[in-house]
Amino acid sequence: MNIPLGDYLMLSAFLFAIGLCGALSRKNAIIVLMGIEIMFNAAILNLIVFWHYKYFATPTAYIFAIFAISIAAAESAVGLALVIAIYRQYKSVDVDEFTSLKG
Amino acid sequence: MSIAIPILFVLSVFPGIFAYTTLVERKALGRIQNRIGPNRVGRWGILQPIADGLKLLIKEDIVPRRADQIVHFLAPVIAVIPSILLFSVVPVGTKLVPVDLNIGILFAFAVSTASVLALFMGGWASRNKFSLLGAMRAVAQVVSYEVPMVLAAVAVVMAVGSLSTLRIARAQSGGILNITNWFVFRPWGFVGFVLFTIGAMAESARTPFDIPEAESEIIAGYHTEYSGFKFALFQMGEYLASIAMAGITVTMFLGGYNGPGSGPGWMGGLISMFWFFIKLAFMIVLNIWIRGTWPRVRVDQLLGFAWKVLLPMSIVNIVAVGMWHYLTFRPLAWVATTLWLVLWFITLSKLAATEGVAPRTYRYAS
Amino acid sequence: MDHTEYLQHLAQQQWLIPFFPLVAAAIQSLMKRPSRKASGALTIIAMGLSCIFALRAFFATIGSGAEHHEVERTIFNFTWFKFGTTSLDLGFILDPLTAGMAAMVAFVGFWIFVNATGYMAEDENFTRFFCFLSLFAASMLGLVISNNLLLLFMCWELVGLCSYLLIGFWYFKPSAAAAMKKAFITTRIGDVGFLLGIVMLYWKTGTLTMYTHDALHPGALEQVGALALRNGWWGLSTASTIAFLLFIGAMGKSAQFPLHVWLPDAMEGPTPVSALIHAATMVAAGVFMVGRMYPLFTAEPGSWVLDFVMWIGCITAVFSATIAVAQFDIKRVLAYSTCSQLGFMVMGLGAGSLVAGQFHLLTHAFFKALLFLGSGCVIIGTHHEQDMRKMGGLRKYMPITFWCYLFGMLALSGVPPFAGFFSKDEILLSTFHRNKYAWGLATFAAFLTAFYMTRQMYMVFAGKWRGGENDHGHDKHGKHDDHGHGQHGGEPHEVTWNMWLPIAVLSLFAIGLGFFGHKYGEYLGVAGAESEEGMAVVMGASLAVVALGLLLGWAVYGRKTMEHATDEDPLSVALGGLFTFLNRKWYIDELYDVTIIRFTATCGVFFRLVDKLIIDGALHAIAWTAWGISQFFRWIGDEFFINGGFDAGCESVRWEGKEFSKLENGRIQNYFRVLSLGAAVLLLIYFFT
Amino acid sequence: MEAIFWILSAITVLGALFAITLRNLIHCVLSLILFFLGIAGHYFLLRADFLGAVQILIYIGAVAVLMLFAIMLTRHVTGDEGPREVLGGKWWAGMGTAVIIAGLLWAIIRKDQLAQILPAGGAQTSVVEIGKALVADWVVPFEAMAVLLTAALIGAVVIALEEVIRRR
Repeated sequence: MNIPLGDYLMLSAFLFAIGLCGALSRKNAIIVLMGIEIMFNAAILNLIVFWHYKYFATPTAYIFAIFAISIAAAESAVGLALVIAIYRQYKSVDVDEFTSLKG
Repeated sequence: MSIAIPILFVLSVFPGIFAYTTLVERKALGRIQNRIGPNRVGRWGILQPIADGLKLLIKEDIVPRRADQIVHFLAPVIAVIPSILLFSVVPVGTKLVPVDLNIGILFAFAVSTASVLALFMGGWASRNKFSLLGAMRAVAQVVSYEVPMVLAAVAVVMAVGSLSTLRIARAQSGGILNITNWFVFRPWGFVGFVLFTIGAMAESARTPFDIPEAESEIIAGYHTEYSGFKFALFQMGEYLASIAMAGITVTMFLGGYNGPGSGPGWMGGLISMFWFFIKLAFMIVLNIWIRGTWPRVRVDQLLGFAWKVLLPMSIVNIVAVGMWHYLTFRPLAWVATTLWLVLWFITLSKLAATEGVAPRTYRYAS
Repeated sequence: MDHTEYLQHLAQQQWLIPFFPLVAAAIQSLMKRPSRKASGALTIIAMGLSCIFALRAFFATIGSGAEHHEVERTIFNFTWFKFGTTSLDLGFILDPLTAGMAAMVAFVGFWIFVNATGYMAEDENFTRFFCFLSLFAASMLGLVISNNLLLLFMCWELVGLCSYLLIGFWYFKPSAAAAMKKAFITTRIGDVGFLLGIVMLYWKTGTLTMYTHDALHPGALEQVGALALRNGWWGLSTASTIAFLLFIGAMGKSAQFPLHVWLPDAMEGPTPVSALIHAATMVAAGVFMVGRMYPLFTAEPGSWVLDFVMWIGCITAVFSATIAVAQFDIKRVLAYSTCSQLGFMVMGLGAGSLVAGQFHLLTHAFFKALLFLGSGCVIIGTHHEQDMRKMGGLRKYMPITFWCYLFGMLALSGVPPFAGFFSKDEILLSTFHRNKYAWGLATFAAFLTAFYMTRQMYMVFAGKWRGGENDHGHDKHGKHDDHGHGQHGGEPHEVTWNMWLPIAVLSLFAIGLGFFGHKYGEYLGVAGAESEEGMAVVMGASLAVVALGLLLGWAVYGRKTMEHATDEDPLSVALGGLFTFLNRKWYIDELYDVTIIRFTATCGVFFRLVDKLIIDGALHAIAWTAWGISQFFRWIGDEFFINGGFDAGCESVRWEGKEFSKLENGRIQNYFRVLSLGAAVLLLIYFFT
Repeated sequence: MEAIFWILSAITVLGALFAITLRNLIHCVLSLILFFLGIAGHYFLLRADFLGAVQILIYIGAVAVLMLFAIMLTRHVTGDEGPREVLGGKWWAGMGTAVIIAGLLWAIIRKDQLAQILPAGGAQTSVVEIGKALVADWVVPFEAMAVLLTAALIGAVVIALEEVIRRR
C-alpha cells in the first residue's frame, strides 16, 4: 500500500475539524455528542495510522486504541443518559437552553 | 479461483436453502397445527417457493406517502447484506471455507449487529406507529441478547485459543468417530450451546422471541408497511441470518463439519460437507419445532430473561471453561465444572423464580 | 526442613493471618438475610483460625531470636503488578516484632469478638457489625504483617475506614455521626504527614519495600545509613525528616497531642469497638508503625526527632491523665487513660527504647481490652448506663466482672506484680536515662493514673447502687443517653458467660504478662542495650507514686462513698474551677473551635473582602480616578468637553465588565469554543516554532 | 489500494459531514453510522482487523443504537422534523474555529513533511499477542477500564432511572 502517511493524517485532521464544527455549532445535545464521537474516532484513527506506519510489530498503540474506544463508549453512554435526564428536567435538548450554571 | 468458488457457493446454495426452509417450515408448522400445509404447486408443494418468489416479484410495491423515501428503500437492502456476509466465515467443509479470517467469530458478531439497523430503518421510515414499536422492540431485543451470545462464544474462544472459525472447527476433530470432541459434549459446551441457541433465536427474532413482529400486538412490526419484493428481502434477510446463525452454532458447538469419515482428502471433504449440512438441517428443524410449539414471551419477560438469567449464566460458563482449562485431570474437571454449572443454574433459576408471575409494571409509559 | 526453611515457609503463609477475617467480612457483607448465629460463629471461627496461624508464627520465632541474640527477619516479597516496566512489589515480613504484634492482635481480637456477641446480642444490625469488625481485624493484621509501606498504608487507611464505620455504627445518634466524622478527619490530618513521608521515602530510595535482603536492590530500611548522611529539611538529615513525617501519621492514628481529640469522642461506638479499636489495636498501629520504622528514627544520632517524639508522648501522657481524673462517663475515663498510656509508649520510643515502647503496647493491649470489655459488661449489666455517678455497689451484683476489672485496674495503675508495672517501669527507666524532666512529668502521670483508676473503681463498684434513683433534672454532664430500653431503674445483674469469659481470660494475661518483659527484650533481639543504672530510683519513685495515688484515691472516694447520683464529686469540691476545666478537657475542642475553625471561616470572609477590594475596587478606582481628574479639569474650566470624554470612558469600562461577565454564561458550547480557540493558538505556536 | 483508500475516505468524510449538517436527527445518526463504517473500513485497510470488528461491534452495535434510543426518548412525537433552528446562535464561531484548526493541522502536516513516510511493514500483530499484552503488561489499565465501564454502566442506569426512584 503506497498511501503516504500525510494523506491519512489529513483525513483524520479533517474528520476532527468536522466533528469539532458539529460539537460547536449544533443546538441539539445529541448531535453535539455525535460531534464528540467523530472527534474521538478521528483521534483513534490517527493512533492506528501511526501504529501501521511506524510500530507495526508492537501491540502498544493497538491496545491504546482499544482503551480509547472503550472510554468513548462509556462516555457516550453516560452522556446520553445525562441528555435524557436533562430532557426530563427542561423538556428540551437544546444546549443553548441549559444555562443553570450562568455566572 | 481459490476465493471465487466459495463465494459462488455461498451465493448459490444458501439462498436455495432459504427458499426451501420456508417450505419446510410451512409444512412442519402445518403438521404441528394438524393441517397439511402447501401441497398445490408441484408434488408435495415442492415448487411453492418459486411460486412465492414470482408472486412477490410482480406484486405492487407500495410506499406510504409520508414515508422517508430513501431510508424506506434502503432498509430491506441493508437487511440482506449482513446476513450474506455472515456466511463468509462459516466453514462448510474441510475443502470449502469461504474466508478464513483470524477474527472470524468477532466478525460474525460485528456483522450480525449491523442487521439491527435495517430493522430500525425500516420501522422508522414507514411512519407507522406499529412499525416504530416493532423497530424499538427489535433494537432492544437484539442489543440485549447479543451480550449473552457473545459471552457464550467467548467460552469457546477461550477453549480453542483462537477467534478463527476454521480453527474452532478443527479443534473439534478427532476423538471417537470424530464425534466425542464436539464441544457440545463438554459441560461448558453444552451450556454454551443452549445459551447460544437461545441467543441466536432471539437475535433473528423467531418465535418465541418474535415480539418485534408479533401479529397480535403490532400487526407485523417493522415490516408492516412493506410489500412485494422489499418484503421478500426482509424475509430473506431474516431467514438467512437465522440459517447463518445455525451454521455458526454448528461450527462452534456441534463439531462443525466433523463427523464419521470427514477428513482432509477430497472424499473426506465431501463427507464433511454432508455432515455439515445434516447438522445445519437439524438446527433449522429445531428452530421450526420450537417456533411451532412455544408461546411468545412478553417483552419485559424477554429482557428480564436476557439480563437476569442468560447473562449471569454465560459469565458462569466462562469461569467453567477456565476451570476446565486448569484442571488437567479430566474426570475431576468433568465433576467440578458440572457441579459448578448445575449449582449456578439452580441458584439462578431460584432467583429468577422468586419474582413469580406478576403483572407488568410500566416504567416509561404511564 | 530446617528452621530457616520453616520460617521462610511461614513468611510465605503470613497472608493467611488476615485472610480468614477478610473472607468472613466478605461473606457477611453478602449475606442476604442476617442471621445472628451464623454471623457470630463465622466471625469467631475466622478469627480463631487466624489466631492459630498468628500463634504458630509467634512460637516459631520465639526459638530463633533468643539463641542468636540478633533479629532474625524472614521476608517474602512478590510483584503485585506491572505498569509497562515499573513494577509494584508487595511483601510480608516475619520477625519478632510482627509475630508478637500479630499474635496479640489476633488473640485479643478473638476474645473481644466473643464478648461482642454478648454485647451486641440485641442490636438489629448484628451482621453489619460483625462484618465491619472482621474487616477491621483483617486490615489490622494486614498492617502488621506487611513488609511494604504501600501495603502498610493501604491497610492503615482501611483501618481508618473501619474505625469510621464502627464509631458511627449507631449513626442515627447525632453525636455518633459527629464522632465518626471527627475521627476520620483528625486522623486524615496525620495521614497527610504519613503520606508525605512515604512519598519522600520513595523519592529518596526508589522503593517502598522495607527489607529485601538483597544487596543489589536494598529495601528502604536497609538504606537508612545512606539516608542519614544526606541533608533533608528543617536541619535534619533525610532519614530524620522522613521519620518526622511518618511520626505525624502516627500522631494522628495513636491519638497524640494535639491530634488526640478524636479518641474520646470515638467512645460513641459500641463498647467492643472501643475495646478493639481504641484500646488494643488501632491506636497501637501508630506506635507499631514507629517501631517498624525505628531504624529511620535512630539513624541520625542527636537529631531532635527522637526528642520531639518523646516530648509529644510525655505531654500526651500527662495531659490526658489530668483530664481522665475529672470524667464521669465510664468509657471516657478509659479513653483518656488510653491516650495517656499511648503517650507513655510513644515516650518510651522517643527515649530510645524500642523494647519498652513495644512491650508496653502489648501489655497495655491486654489490660486495656480487659478494662473496656469490663466496662462493656458493666454497661450491659446496668442496662445501658454509662454515667459512673449512677452506678455504685456493683461488686455485690457482678462479682466476676468486679474481680477481673480489679486486676485490669491494678495492671493499669502499675501495681507491682501486674503487667503494667513492669512495662511502665521500663519506659520510665529509659526516659530517666534520656531526660530527667520528662521522667518527672511521666511519674506524675503515673500517679494520676493510679488515682483516677481508684476513683473509678470506688465510684462503680463500691458503696451502694445509685442507679435506682430518678434520673431527671440534674444531668449536668449532658451525656445522658438511653437506647430506648426505659428500664433504668432495673437492678444490675451479672452478664452472660460469653461476656465474662473473655475478660476472665484477659485478666490472666494482665496478671502474668509482666514477668516476660526481659524475655521480650531478648526476643526482639535488642536485649542488653538498657543500662540498669538508676533502676532503684525509678522503681522506688514509681512504686511510691502508685501507692500515693491509690491512697489518695481511697482518701477522696473510698472513705466515704457517694450516696446519691446527684452528689457533687468530692474532688470537684476540693478543686473547684480546676475540676470543671479538666472535665471540659482543657477546653481543647473549644480552642480548636475558636482557632482553626474560626480561622477557616475568617479566611472565607477575608477572601470575600479581597474579592470586593480587588475586583470591585479596581473598577471603583478607575471610576474615582476618572471622577477626580474630571473634577480637576472642571476646576480649571474645561468642564464640558473633557468631562464628557471621561464619562464615556467610565461608561466603556462598565460596558466591558458587562460584556466579560457574559462569557460566564453557563453555555457549555461557549466554553468549548474558547477551549478550541486555545487549542488553535497552541497549534499556531507549534507551527511557528 | 489507493482507490479503496479514496473511496473509504470519501465515505467517511461525507458521513461525518452529513452527520453534523442534516436536519433530521435520525438521518444524522444514520450518516454517523456510515462514518463509523468508513472508519472500520480504514481499520481493515490498515490491517487492524480486530479493531475494525470492534469498531463495528461497539460503535454501530452499541453507541449508534444508544443514540437512536436517546433520540426516541427525547422527542414528543416520533419522526417529526428536528428543531426549527438547526444551528446554535454562535454557529459562525464554531465553524470558524473548526476551519482554523483544520487549516493549522493541514499546515503542520505539510510543514513536518509527514507525507513522505511509508508503511513500516513487518509481521502483523496477531489477536493472540494483543490479548497477551492486554492481560500481562497492561493489566492494570485493563482492570481500571473494567471499573470505569462498570461505573459508567451503573451511572447511566442511575441517571436515566432517576424518575422512578423519585416516584417510590
